[in-house]
Amino acid sequence: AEDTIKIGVLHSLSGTMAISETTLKDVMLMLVAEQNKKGGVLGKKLEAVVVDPASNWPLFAEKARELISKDKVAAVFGCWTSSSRKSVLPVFEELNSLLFYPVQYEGEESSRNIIYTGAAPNQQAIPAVDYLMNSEGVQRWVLEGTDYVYPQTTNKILKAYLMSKGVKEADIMINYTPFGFSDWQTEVSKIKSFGSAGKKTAVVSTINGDANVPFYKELGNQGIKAQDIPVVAFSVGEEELAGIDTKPLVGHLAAWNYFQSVDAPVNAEFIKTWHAFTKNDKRVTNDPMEAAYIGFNAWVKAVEAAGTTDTDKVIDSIVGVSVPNLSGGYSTVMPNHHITKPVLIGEIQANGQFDIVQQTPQVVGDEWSDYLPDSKDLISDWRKPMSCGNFNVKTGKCGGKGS
Amino acid sequence: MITSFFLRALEGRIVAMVAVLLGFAVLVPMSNLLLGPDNPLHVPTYVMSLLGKYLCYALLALALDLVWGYCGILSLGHGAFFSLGGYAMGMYLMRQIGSRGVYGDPILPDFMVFLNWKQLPWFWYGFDMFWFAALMVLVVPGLLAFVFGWFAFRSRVNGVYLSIITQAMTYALLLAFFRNDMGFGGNNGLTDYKDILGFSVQSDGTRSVLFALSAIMLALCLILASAIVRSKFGKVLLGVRDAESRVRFLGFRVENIKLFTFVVSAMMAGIAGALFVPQVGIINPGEFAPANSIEVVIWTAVGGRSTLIGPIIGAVLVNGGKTIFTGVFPEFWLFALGGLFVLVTLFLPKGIVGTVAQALAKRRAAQAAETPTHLNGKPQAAE
Amino acid sequence: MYLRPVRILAILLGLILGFATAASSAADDPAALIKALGTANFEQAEAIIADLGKTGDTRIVPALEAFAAGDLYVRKSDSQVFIAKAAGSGFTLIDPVTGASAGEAPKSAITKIKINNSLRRAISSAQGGLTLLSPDKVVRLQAADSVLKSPSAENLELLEAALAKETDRAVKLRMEQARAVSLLSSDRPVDQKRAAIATLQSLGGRDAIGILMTAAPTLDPALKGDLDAAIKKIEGTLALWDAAQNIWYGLSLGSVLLLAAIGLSITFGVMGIINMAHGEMVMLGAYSTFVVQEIIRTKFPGAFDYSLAIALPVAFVVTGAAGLIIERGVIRFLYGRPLETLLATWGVSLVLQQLVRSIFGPTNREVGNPSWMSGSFPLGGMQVTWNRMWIVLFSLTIFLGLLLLMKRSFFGLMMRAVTQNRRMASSMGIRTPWVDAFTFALGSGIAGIAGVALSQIDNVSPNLGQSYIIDSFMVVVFGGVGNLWGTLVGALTLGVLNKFLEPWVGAVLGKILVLVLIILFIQKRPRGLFALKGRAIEA
Amino acid sequence: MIDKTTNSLLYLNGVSVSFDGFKALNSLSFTVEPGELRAIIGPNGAGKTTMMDIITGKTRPDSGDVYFDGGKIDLTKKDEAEIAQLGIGRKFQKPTVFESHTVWDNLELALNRNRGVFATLFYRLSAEDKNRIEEILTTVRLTHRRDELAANLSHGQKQWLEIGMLLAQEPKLLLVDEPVAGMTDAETAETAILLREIAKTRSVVVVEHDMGFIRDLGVKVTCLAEGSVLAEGSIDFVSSDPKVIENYLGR
Amino acid sequence: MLTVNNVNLHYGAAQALRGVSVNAPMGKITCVLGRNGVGKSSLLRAITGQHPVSAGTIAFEGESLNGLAPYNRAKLGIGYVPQGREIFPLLTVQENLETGYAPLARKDRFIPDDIFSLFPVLQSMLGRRGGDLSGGQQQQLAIGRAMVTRPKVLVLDEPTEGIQPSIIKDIGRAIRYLRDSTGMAILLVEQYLDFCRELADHVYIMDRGEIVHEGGAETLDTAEARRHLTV
Ligand SMILES: Nc1ncnc2c1ncn2[C@@H]1O[C@H](COP(=O)(O)OP(=O)(O)OP(=O)(O)O)[C@@H](O)[C@H]1O
Ligand SMILES: Nc1ncnc2c1ncn2[C@@H]1O[C@H](COP(=O)(O)OP(=O)(O)OP(=O)(O)O)[C@@H](O)[C@H]1O
Ligand SMILES: NC(N)=O
Ligand SMILES: [Mg+2]
Ligand SMILES: [Mg+2]
Repeated sequence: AEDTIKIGVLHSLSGTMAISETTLKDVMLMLVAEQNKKGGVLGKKLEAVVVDPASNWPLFAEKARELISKDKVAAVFGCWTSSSRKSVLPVFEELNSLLFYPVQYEGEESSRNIIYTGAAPNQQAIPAVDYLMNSEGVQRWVLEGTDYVYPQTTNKILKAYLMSKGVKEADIMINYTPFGFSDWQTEVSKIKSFGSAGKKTAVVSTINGDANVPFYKELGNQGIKAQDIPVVAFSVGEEELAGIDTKPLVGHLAAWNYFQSVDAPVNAEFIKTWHAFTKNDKRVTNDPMEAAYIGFNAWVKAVEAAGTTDTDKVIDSIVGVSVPNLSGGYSTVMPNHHITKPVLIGEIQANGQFDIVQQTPQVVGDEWSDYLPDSKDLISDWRKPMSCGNFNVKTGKCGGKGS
Repeated sequence: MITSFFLRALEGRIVAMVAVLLGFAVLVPMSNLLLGPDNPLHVPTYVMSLLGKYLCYALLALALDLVWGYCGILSLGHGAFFSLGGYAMGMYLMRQIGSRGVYGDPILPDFMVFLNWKQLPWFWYGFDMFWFAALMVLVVPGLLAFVFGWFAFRSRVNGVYLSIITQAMTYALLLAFFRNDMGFGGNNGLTDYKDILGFSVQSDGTRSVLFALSAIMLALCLILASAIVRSKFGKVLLGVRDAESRVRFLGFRVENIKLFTFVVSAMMAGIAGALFVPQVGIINPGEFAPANSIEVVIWTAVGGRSTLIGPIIGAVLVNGGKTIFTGVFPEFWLFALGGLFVLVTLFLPKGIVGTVAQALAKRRAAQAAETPTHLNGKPQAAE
Repeated sequence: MYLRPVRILAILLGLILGFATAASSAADDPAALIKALGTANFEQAEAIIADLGKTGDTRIVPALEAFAAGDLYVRKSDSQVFIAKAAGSGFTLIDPVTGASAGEAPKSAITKIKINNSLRRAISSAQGGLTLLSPDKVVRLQAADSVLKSPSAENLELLEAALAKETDRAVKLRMEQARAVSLLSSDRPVDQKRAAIATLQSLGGRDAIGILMTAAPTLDPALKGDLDAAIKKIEGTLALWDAAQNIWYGLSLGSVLLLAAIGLSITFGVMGIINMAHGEMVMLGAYSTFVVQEIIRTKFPGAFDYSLAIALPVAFVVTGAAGLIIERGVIRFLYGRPLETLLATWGVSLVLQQLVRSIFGPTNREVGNPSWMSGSFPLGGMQVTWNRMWIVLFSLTIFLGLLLLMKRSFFGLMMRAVTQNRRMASSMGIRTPWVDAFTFALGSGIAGIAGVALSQIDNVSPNLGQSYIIDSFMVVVFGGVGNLWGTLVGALTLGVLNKFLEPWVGAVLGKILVLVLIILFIQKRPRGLFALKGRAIEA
Repeated sequence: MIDKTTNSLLYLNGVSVSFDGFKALNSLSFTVEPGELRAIIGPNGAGKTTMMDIITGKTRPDSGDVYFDGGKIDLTKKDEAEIAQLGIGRKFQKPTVFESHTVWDNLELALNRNRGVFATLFYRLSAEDKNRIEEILTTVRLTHRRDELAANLSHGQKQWLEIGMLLAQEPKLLLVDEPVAGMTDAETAETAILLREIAKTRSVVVVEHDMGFIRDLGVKVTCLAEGSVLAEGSIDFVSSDPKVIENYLGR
Repeated sequence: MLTVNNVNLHYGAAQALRGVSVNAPMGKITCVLGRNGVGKSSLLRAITGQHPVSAGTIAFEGESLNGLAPYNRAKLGIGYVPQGREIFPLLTVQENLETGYAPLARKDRFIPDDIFSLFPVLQSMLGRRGGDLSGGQQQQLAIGRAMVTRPKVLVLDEPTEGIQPSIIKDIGRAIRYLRDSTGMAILLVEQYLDFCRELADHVYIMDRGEIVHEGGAETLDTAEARRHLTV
């Protein structure tokens, strides 16, 4: 009807990614319900249009098109993997709509039609490595990842970063395993022997999804304790831990921009609402949920500022919008369509939660990594008059699109 | 000789289907381009690209039916040929981006730039030319099918053993293409295309042409498949399916027969993939997933194996169902789809087309039976 | 020996210095030190722990343990530090030094003292020093272990004192090794260090190499040769054990493949049903385990170690029943049309996945490992994890059981007869519907108990089945359809092959290579490893 | 050795084959001359079918020579299709026809025409071929069921159809394994006439247990037992051989 | 006695039996003859329950068999030797014989010695896979297998097909022996006239799905019988 504003929810509810994405669909429904309790947006009620792209990348593109063209949604909240985002990106640009992407990713992208509320590598990976280097005196590094673009890129950045800090090439080992890998015996014993070179060793894990559970089980069983070789992970949050007995894992780390254990009133409130909404006080919260929360609120605020849901106007008004995040501060949408957030390092606890051992001040998401040779000169600024996603500061030219 | 070969293809059902397809090829783009959005007959662009996608899947299913329905080769790896065709087209589209990529490199695609590749790998050469890419759409899947089939058919790998090694093939390719080091963009694949032969891939005009091309290609491949099936060669194929060793003892080289069919089918799948990619805008290793290939088998079975038009109908119906179900009841659609598959097997054992054909045949038989027949006397209606 | 007084002096000096640095308390007063923990940051806390260790006061061991376990809290009102244990909605407080009860406090009144990995290391080192003389043999062994892991010259005296009193051989050996470790970083004479290197060489293993490498930079150049020789020696033995380890890994991966495939070797191998829902049967087995454990957790927490023993029959019955329903409801209409079973079971698998997703949610559910499934034990120079060990034994047991059933029992004979010629079997008086149903149920049930085992090493999620289905078919086909031995040998071969390729070319390429090798192998043996031979097949 | 083969159409010498240690053929030697009709008898399990498997390339011998066409062609080096194209046709003991094809199509497929991929793709049924098929249909008495699927034929009818397919193949040598099994006496007699007719233009080897039929054929008979030749000669000669009576005919 | 009364049988729309009535009394050998495709095997399929009848009744000792599954008929004592043998190809000879245990009580689960004395070749090949046997060996196995179930009615579909003469004689002796020693009813479908003539107590001739002749074995030589058997 005319008196509602539709928004699209584009998360896989079946297939391999359902395990992660379904929760985000629930969060979106909750946020919409909450917003409607507050009277909606621009005096109209919000209506969430949920579809299931079924972990299938072409289907993501198809569903995005359907949401925008057929359902005429004002904005879409969705995607998890970078492949799905890459698949829908041209659709959003072609049909000039807006996507809020809530998951940490490898960076190297900035689209006028996407707001990236998850972490860029500098908002997660680099601070985590800093922590290990400074607080734990780590000198030797295992970069263990699933063989796909996010880990490969992140590890490329990390390797450059570590070497810039004086770590020798021989003290870095990079391993990749396939998706859904489940037999970690060899890899873990490889880590063990790499770690017995007399230098403090740590593992930086970009292992994706389901492969983490068997990985941590194997670590526990082979007796690798956090005190000996700590593992810091970028894809393991409260939801992933809910499937593991974490007692043998106490002390292993994760770097995120949010943990459920964050001690802030706004977080307590959020968790309460979440439990009430899901009617289950055991449901955990996690970082992508916070990113979805930030993205949604930023959109609401930008729409109210623009006074319309028109994409162009919202894109103009959203830069600079600042909304509370769940760690007690504010996150601001930057001109590069990434946001500011603090980086939190947490240690796994026996109860499956994280204990925050370090928190940085707000970090601006850096879409073009300073540690990759071809990106270091690029910046992105979607404000007029530059309005460019890949401006080369050396040549002073907008790299290709935008204009 | 050639004409008679093709003329033979044009039997009732096939003609009807070809006519429908050609009608679609003309009418859908026309209504999209010429009728205003408010016209009730207007086909919106997204519906057109959706239909275009279905047609590509239909072509893939048709290709599978040729080897499975008529030659008894249950390929669980046809997605591989589809994907390779798609990648060949994707590589062309990537090279068309030129310096409009985010890093502005005139030669290297973006994913190579940020992974710090210094020069284009050799296998990317030539893909800046359309004719070359178009050739590769046929050659790459065809060659893979040829090499694979050459060994497998010569070694007389049969039945499930063949099925499983085709699955192993597509699975191995899946893993390989996931690797960034392969040089095909890793799991993100190839995407964000700009234009094809100078036309923007996103313009309605280009989409219309691509749609029409999909329909026409499908029609052509249907005629070709029908011509093959209805030739003596087609009868030999059925023989191979039902009693392979008998065919051998009649003096036919079973391995060549299979190889030819397999390669033709792989090329059709490649064409399907090539048409698919510019319409959906992405090709990535997910297309190699074994489950995708199994789904193709399912479409074929739902529509009716060994009927040629069955797979087309099956692919369109199942995918159409998916589109609708994933939008209308996103949380429960698997129940609907899974239930549909079970029901089809139980109640339409020969698939939709096969069952309808059977029912028609039965009615004809019943009419014929008005005059009582003797089994051991006059000819009987089939089954 | 003559050095001893000097060392004691040094320790005393250290204590005094510690006293001087500890800002607000006496350095030898454990209570004050512990109180200081309440307000210290990570670095300060580390220093305090070291001081606590030096007090030699064994009363503080419980406090250290509590700290490591995250049970040390500071009371907001007066900054007093307590060991706190959750009791009802609040906590009971215990004095960290005396162990006396100190009343209760609500959750809001106390704050947990944070701990990180560096602190944990400091604690275990301090703890080690303090408990070397414990009357409990196990504690002493642990103490020696932790000293061994965090060597420091300071522990040397303590170790030697403890060694002099030690009577237990195992503990003594460990203490000697610990002493050797600590000695390397001390300023003892060269020949003592040389002996220490020899001791460490006899310890062997990765850990020894690690210790020696750590010591290397500060070591007397004269000992360099000994050190390198020792490392080389250890590495030599390790190389041999590595090969053994690889075989073990291969067998254990193989046994997982076997477990996943063995049910399929019945439903597919024997019955000829292209059973795409096989993976979901495995998944149902895993979820049965989850449910059993949930019930045990809430109702009979003490019985957790028996949870798997209970889950096995439950999973068998649950998945067997599911199989029975599927067979009676769908598959029985499809005999003689094997390819259509693919379509129907694919549909069934979609429905089951979504059903589980709807009931249990899309995320992983936690299935715990009983204590006997956790950890590892050393076997010569390799480390064998218990869960893998049990899974290998379990899968072989199932295999043998099934083999006996198939080959030796009348039911097995009926099963084979029915699947080879259903019509004729019926005319021989075999109740074919009954045999079909129970054969499928058996295959499903076995998949279910495989799920119990796999829940111990993998995710319990709705996708569990999907991740095994391809491998399972690969194994059954590679081994030779319809041959149980083929499934066994196929699974183990693929497992070992995979694990030999993995260290060599990496996990991803390794997996690709295995697939390519399977394709090539099938060219050589088009009917799998253990091909059924004979006229009936070739015709 | 080879010289001995020069004029025989089929020449087997010292052929042995064993399965899992069981010797199915034991140094079997056997020749067929051009234009000869030869009957083979022998106890069940004597190796008659196995011998045909060897000749048609289905089974490889463990040792021994198999030559065709006057010793020109070594059959052990050829595969089934090549052997069939050389002109050796075979009817199986268990009738095997293409069940999902009509009777007519079964014959059309068997017709001796170029069997290459492209030749079959562009093949058109000529009037000559049509007549040939009609002719065969009449011969095997299946004209009235020409459009019926082969699956719907009775056992005996399938036997006839398979013989028809063999005729369509126009081979130089026909190997016929138990053609009259499941036929009535009258049909059996018909079949004997048919085979004799065929043998006028080509060589035929018939395996049968029906002694009446063998007698009707009236040709040289070879009796195999335990994988080698037990007796050879006219039917009367062979059937009076005590070893043959002992092993085969019974008292 | 096995009674088949006025039975019709259809394959889809095609009718293979039309009003067929046949009796097979206990202790007698009843023979059914007819050309190819006249419905002999179909009759046996109707009796064994492998194909449903569309009209008529089939009864054994007064008990109706209609609607019973084949395995229940086997339990009632109907033993079947099908055309084409239908050996379980991957089971050994021994196992093939043992499949006959299914309808038996536990104490009866052994292989009667008669079988091996009738078909000694089976004894020597107990360990070989059924599918590897030669055609004739398989035929013997099929008869032996049916005997394991201790049938009261033995239904044989062209048991002489592909069998060497001496064994045909053996089979003939076996059938007679079975009739005489156990008093079972034997229903024999044959095309081999001499064999029938020698064994049968009573014969039926079928043509085009119908019984066209009935009488003693001697009536086979009448012109009327001959007419139905010639081409
Ligand atoms: N693949 C095989 N494996 C094992 N044994 C085999 C195989 N093929 C044949 N045999 C054995 O070889 C022997 C010869 O079999 P063959 O079929 O050639 O006999 P035959 O003379 O044709 O008999 P029949 O007259 O009964 O058809 C038989 O004993 C048979 O069991
Ligand atoms: N499964 C079937 N489907 C359709 N028609 C069939 C089927 N089986 C047999 N028929 C037809 O039914 C008729 C009777 O067949 P049946 O097998 O009973 O003949 P028969 O007398 O046993 O012949 P034969 O002596 O050749 O074995 C034949 O015309 C045959 O073509
Ligand atoms: N963006 C990711 N984690 O793929
Ligand atoms: Mg034979
Ligand atoms: Mg018959």
